[in-house]
Amino acid sequence: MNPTEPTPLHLEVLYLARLRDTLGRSRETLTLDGPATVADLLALLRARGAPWDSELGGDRVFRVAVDQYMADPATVLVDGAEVALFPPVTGG
Amino acid sequence: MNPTEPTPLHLEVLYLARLRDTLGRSRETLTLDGPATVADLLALLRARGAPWDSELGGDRVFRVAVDQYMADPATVLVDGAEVALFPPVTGG
Amino acid sequence: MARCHVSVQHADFDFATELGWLGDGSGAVASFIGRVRDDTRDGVPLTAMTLEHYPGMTERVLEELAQAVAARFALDGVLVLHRVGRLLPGEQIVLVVATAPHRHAALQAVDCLMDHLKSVAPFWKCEEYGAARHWVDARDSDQAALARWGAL
Amino acid sequence: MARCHVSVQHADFDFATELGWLGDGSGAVASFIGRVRDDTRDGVPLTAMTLEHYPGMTERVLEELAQAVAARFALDGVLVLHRVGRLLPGEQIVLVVATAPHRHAALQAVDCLMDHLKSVAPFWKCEEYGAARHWVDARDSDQAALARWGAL
Repeated sequence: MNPTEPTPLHLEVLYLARLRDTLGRSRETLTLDGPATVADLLALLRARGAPWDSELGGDRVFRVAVDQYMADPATVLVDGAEVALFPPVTGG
Repeated sequence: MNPTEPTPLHLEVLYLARLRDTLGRSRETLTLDGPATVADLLALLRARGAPWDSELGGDRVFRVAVDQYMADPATVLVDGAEVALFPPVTGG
Repeated sequence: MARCHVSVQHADFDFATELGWLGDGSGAVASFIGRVRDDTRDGVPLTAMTLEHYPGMTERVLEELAQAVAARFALDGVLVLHRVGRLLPGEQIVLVVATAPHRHAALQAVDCLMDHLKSVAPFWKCEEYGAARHWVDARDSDQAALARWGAL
Repeated sequence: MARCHVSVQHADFDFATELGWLGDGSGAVASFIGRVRDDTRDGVPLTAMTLEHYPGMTERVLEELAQAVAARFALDGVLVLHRVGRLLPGEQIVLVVATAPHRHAALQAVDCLMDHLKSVAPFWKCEEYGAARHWVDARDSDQAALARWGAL
């Protein structure tokens, strides 16, 4: 396979707790051109405009988990990944 | 009352835990010439010889309570006082 | 090897029953129970608190935490039990128990476990004051508490 | 004003029942239970442990400790329960519970209370290994632990 050619990534994106309420959905399936990172996914979501751009940008603090492990903007996404977006945790 | 004249002090002396076993008694009533301190009482007990002199002297560690408050050699004894002798505590 | 037991559940828990998981051979048993506080907000008493979590990730994170803390403090056993769903004031939310040969290890383990749980386990609290609902914000003090322990 | 409850007793205790003394209004409940360990000495297993105390002084010391620790850590409640008499391996010896609005105060209070109890409350342990009896010696580490807290 040619690494410069885009390959489609099918992602299951989850929105949890406050983000589910403000973004109005609990999950969706997205397809990105790969290779892509968490930062690429976030850019795509912010491009939807309000409330996406304010909830996932600016000074709002949120967390990302990829396949149930904490991730950061540089984390590489693989086809079939489960990406969860949620606020800082408040259990205990 | 003339402070230089001895006044009798009646003391209830208790021996607890290991000291009760090694000294062979749990309590006794003693009369001392007052005024007297804890140090005076201990000197009187040590003068009985073994095992008193070794258990209450040398490098054996023990504690004294007077009327159920922790005391030290300088604590002044009053008539009717309850004096307890015991090893360092090991509860909890 | 320490016994570790982790559970995320709707049902309430009983301390004595849960302690049974850890046996009675250890001299020291330290524990922490977190409960829904009798809070008020602008004069309105708290009606309920809903605990949401991320199924799958929660259990894994708690299991890893329990194992790491057990190793660090040489515990005999660890128990971590966290409830989810809607809870009323006074209800129990979380139970953490550590058993060890000595008391300081057991107490420190509970302290360390709670600090980590509060910062890394994917649970969220949503409070209800009458008709008003609001998500509880994370506190900076939780991050500061975590920093006390270094890497697990 | 914190609720304080102190007891020196022969009977065993039940955690949930004792917790009832402190009500359910506090968010944080920290506790410590000390139990008779499954020890061995020269290959002989521990048969029993007898807890002796100085009646009257014990209750006063525990009451003063509970009050002092409650004030220092701004607790909602404190429970101190210590058994006396002959206990078998695995049996509960002591229960300390602190309730507070927040977890660090509750956990620190339990730690502080146990350190003081171990050094100032007039209890003594006598172990039985088969036919051999021996009084447990106080440990220097208990004095060192106490020094962490300064004056109560």
